Amino acid sequence: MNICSCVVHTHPDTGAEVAPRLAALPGVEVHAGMEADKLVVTIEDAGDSLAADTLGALTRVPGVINAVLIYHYGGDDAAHPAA
Amino acid sequence: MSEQGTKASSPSRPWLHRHRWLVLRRFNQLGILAMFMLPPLFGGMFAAGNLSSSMTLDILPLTDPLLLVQSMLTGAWPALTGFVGAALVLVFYAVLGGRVFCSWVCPVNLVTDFAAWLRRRLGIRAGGRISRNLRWWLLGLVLLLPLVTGAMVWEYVNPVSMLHRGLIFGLGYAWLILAAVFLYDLLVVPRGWCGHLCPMGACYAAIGAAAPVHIAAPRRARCDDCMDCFTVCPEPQVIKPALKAAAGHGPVIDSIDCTKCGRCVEVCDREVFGLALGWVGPDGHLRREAEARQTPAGLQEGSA
Amino acid sequence: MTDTRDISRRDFIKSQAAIAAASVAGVTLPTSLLAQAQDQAADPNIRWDKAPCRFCGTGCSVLVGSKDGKVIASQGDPDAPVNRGLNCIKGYFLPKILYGRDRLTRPLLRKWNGRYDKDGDFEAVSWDEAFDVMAEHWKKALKQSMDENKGKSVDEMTSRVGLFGSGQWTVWEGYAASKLLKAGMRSNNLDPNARHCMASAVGAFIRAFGIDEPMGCYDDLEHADVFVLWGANMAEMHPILWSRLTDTRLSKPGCEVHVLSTFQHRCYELADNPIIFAPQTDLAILNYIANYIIQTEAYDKAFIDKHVQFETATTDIGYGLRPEHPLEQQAANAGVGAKKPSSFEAFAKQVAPYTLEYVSELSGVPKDNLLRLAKAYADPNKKVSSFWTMGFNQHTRGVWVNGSCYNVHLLMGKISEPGNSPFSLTGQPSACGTAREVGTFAHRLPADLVVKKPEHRAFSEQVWQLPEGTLNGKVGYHAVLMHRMMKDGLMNCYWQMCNNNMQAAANLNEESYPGWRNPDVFVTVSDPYPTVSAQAADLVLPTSMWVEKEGAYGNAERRTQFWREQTDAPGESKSDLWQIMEFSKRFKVEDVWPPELIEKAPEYAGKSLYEILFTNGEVDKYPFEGKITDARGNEYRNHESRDFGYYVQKGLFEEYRKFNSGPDIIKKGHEMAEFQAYHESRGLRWPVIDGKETLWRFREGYDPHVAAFNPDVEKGDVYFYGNANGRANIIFAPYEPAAESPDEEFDLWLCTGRVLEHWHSGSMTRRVPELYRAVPDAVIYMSKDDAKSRRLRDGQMALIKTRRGQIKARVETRGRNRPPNGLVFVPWFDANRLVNKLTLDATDPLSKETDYKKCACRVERV
Amino acid sequence: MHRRDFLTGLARTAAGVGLMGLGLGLYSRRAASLPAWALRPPGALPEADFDGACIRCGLCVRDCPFDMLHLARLGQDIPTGTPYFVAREAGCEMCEDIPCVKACPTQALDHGLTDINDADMGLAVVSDQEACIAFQGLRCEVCFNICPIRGEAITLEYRRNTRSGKHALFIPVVHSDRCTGCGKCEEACILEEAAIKVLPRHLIQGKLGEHYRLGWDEQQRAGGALVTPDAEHRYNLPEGMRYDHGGEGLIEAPDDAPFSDNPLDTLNGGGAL
Repeated sequence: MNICSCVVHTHPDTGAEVAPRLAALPGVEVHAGMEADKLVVTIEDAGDSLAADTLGALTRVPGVINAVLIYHYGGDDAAHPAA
Repeated sequence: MSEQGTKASSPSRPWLHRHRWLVLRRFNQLGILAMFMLPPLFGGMFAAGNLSSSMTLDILPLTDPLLLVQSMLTGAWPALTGFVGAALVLVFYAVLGGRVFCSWVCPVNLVTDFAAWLRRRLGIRAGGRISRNLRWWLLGLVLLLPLVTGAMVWEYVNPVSMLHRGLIFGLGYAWLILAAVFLYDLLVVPRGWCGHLCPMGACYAAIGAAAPVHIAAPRRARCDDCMDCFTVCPEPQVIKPALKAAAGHGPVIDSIDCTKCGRCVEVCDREVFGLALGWVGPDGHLRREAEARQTPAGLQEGSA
Repeated sequence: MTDTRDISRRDFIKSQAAIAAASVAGVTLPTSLLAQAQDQAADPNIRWDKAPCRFCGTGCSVLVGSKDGKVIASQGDPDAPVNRGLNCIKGYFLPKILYGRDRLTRPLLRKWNGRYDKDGDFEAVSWDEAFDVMAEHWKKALKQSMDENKGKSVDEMTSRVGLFGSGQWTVWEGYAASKLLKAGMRSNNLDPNARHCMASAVGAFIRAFGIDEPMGCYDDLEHADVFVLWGANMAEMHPILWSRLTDTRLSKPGCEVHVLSTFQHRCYELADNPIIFAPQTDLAILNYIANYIIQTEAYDKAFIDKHVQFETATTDIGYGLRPEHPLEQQAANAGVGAKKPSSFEAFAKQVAPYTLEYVSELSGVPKDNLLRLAKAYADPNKKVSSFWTMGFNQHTRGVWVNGSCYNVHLLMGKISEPGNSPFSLTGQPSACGTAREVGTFAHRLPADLVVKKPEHRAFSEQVWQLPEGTLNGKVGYHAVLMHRMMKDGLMNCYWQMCNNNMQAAANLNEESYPGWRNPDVFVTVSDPYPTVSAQAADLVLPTSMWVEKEGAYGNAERRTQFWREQTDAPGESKSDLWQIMEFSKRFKVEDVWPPELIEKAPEYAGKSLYEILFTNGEVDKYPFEGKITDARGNEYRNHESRDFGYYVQKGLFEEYRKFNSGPDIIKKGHEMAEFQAYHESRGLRWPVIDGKETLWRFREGYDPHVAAFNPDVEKGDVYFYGNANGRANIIFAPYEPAAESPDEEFDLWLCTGRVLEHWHSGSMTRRVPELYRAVPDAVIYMSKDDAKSRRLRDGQMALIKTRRGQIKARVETRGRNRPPNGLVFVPWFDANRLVNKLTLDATDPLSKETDYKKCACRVERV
Repeated sequence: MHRRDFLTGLARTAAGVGLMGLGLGLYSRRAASLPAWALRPPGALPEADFDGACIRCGLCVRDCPFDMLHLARLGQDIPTGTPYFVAREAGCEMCEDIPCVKACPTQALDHGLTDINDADMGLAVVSDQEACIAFQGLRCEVCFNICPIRGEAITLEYRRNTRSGKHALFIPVVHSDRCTGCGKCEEACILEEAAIKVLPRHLIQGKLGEHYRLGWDEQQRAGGALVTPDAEHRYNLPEGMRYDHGGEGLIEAPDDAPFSDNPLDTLNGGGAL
């Protein structure tokens, strides 16, 4: 199970437009930052598209300037860490 | 008086006889405290409040006049019960002698008397000397501060009201102030608080300035200079004129500083002292006696 | 292996990831996401599970969080349809009711010199000793009963043992108790405290519809245009339902709220038509509305012709007091419930005297208010929902007044559809689920069957595998009668479970206390806390409560909700279910059945009641694996199943389903889903047919039974299948005065009831410090004028007296309840001020429910 | 020499006493400050005046039938010997006969206060909407229920619970013109930390700008418009429409259709059948 989060910078005033485009990608959720043009995005493995691949795809979405990886979790699913 | 005409009693007078006034005073002081601390009886407190102002049996209001004046100097106007209470207190002490409060009512007296007793027992020779007039300065200050600040400043530190209130409602850190008074009396200035500083005492002294109740030394001729009375007296300077007849002074202790504690009366083995009732003239004689002396049939001294 | 735990773990990591990114980007995240992250981060080891709230009949669901075997957290269940995550102030504090400092942990028996003594002091004893002493008394009483019943038919049998149960019992506790008393001990002296609560509602349901419980559901709260509250302070007693009603009132154009009570309470804040009526005149007001509907010809003639039949009640029926009481002597037909056939015309004539003028005069309600109320009912375009609770039910004419409300709805055809609903609310979490559906009343058997009918007994005997003629056919002692019988020494063993009847029953001084302390009576009280009842008992048994056991409750809208055991009870506490089953082991069938009955079932000879009733191949059918596991893999204990060795709750529930869902059942309409379905849902509203819930009963489309009973039914039409002819009964009942009214000596009405912060006798809520601080003591709510004329002022201690007793409480003239002149209201939660020392034990002669709302009192300065 | 000694002594004493006075005065400034959590009994003068008027006798404390008043002890942050109460511990029960005021031998508790509802001990404020469970839709309202000035000092404002979609919110709202600051609400608040707090009024009460008046209040007070009343308005409107100038605005004339919008009404109503 891979889960990562990143900050996606968009062209000025297009944050709200770009967000749904990102969300359309598999395993991607946009949490906040539409008004600041800095989108807080989480990506997780979805089916056979791995989070790392999706991360690369982010930058190719129209309106995106760049995407910075902030946090990555790669854990063993079966382990159920008690946290 | 009952002791009139008795010969000098033996040195081995019973303890109670040597302390009869003291016991009465302690009884009075503690009794007053007890009245405030008794649990509510018959639906109400026996005496509610404290020495600052109180209500006894839901009918008798008593208010400390000095406090009331301070309060008025801040610009406040008391309620009627406050006035009535202060008037009753004024009349009472004006008649009985103001500093009767100090020796018969005030709870701090317990502390300072204890300090004095301990000092005598331990033979502590405290060297501090300050003017006994300082209390008048302080009284002035106590009255001035409310006028200037609009607050009853003295009440933030006044050991007298603080102790009485503290015993009834809870002391908090007030015991620190009391401890300070005790140590000051014990180690720094003998009778330092009540005899030198306390502005309340000064105020009561002024209130009772013309009171017709006095301690006197009618049999001062018997005095053998044992100095017992000077030792126990909280205001020893008041005895000398009456006892030693300095400058033709009569036998009446006419200083307003006398607290009428009666210690001199009871400690004196020669029964020199007694009570004297009546207005006193500037020469230390009771007026009626002074007048009587001018008449042929003069009365003997000590017939008070 | 992706289970739900995995998903929540993933959500947690995701929220952590988002927070990290957000802090870098400097943007704020939605609070929901943050909260999720914080909660999870705070303590991921909390095990959450659902449970219905322990208190009122609303049936809110909560999530219970446990850690290390202790309940440490709770939250409203956001997925529950009733409350959507909300709670009232009592629900907010649910976990704390488990942890009062004075929980009972060991059985306590009154002893003197090492032996049981009625006048001794309580001493801790073992369960064995407790049950030994108790069984000794019960066996003696049962033996005496058997001797007395020799040669009598089953319709004449009496018993000297009784059990007083509860609408707070779980479904299986009620069911097991019913089995033990009725099947095992052949005693019908089993009654729940629901007798004090909604027996009148039950009586009226059966008389009008032939089947118990409301036809509507809480969704009526969103669909009605007009709400009428009859003696229901929903704002305080059903807080979450009130917030739903309020929301509809605020959001729906034209929605109006009519509030009727004998004093002003919290609901009047929202009232468009506030009505304060003189006590007991609700009977007259309802007849006036019926009269108005007929006079203005607003009634739904087609509906009446097709679905209604008219009857008239026997009148002058007394007040359910002791037979020698003058009021009973004077009554022409004391206790007679018979109905006579009638007609629309006759009914119209009967209600005709209830004119606007007469009723306004009688009730003290201004004509305009009455007219507005009548018009709301009579308007064919307005959907009307009537809600009522104790104002109607605790009434010496409770069955009548319930019925008169149905009359109005039936005249207009405003029934059994969204928004048109006469709705009786319940005060207890399982008054419906346990007391009514299981039938723990003195006259009932499970699923609306009654002891009086031989065919019902026969069916029950068949389900319970009992020889024919086992079940007692004579109605047992109801709640009030039990106390009278104890005082008279005719009932000698009394077991109170899951309630606090010494505080709750009326006329404590003259009936309850003398009854309990009668030297010929042995009283057992099972309770988690030392209640007033426990103080008056001879044996006190420490009891597991709420989520300390697996349970099921049925709320006022027919919703059955289950929960699992979340935590251990303190000390040696055991659930009521465990106690009932364990106690049954003490009796051999020879102790309770006469030889001629045992002869009919020789295989039972020498067996214990436990074996006959519980290890009968049905109850012990489901094995217990040592733990209960939910869908997410969480594990739970189950102390009864552990001790008895099989899944007790499931066995009992599945056997109980033979009464309501079996193929050959006598009374259809109470069908329930299988055991496991309830553990997986936020409750289901019965009848559950093919897994589908029923929202509105008796209407085609909503209720599959309609078409089954009446294949010719038109689409969307109704059919009241509870009655054989498919019609509901409009039963005329007149106004008759209250049992006791103010006079010169006792010049005020006394009304008792509850407050929002405390539930019932306060044995749980008063142990929550915050709730205790919010409302520490019961007060006398009275009008300023009444206080003034008695030289009383607010906050002053006053003496309140009736012919039966007196208590002291402070006067409150500024509080939430504002009685009119002439009436005072005193809540009954306060164990220090037992208001039931004052109340009169007059009951509705039909439902046997006490009228706690009306007696005469006097208030004076102390 | 004697005279000089005397004068020096006098000056010394005067300076000493003066210094002491200064010290006392300064100390009193600190000692006189009242913390926000301590409230004065009903009728108490404004704090600055109260400090001068109160002679610390404790009669108000003794005459309180509910034992909720205390006298400050030395070392507490409250002027020593003066009466106070802490709302969270026990609020004022608001006795109708105000025994504490009657007992006061000075006017520190103003004897002019004869109606307890006019008392001003402080002002309640709902201080934390996130913690207050009423704002979350839970049915609590303990503060509203316990308020002695019922329905006036605290009212409930109904709002819709958009989250649940079918419940209402019962939001407590404090009205500064009726709240006496008795503190019962804070005492009763069932949260671990009260979300409604009673504080001295000067700390929280707002004030409208001197220049601004509320138009509707002024109009009501004056009994009519303060300027020439508005002329009558007329409008171009399509048929079937009205316009209510003072109130609703555009109004659709009542629908005269003989059928209900809901066919079920027609079907179930029966009508002339």
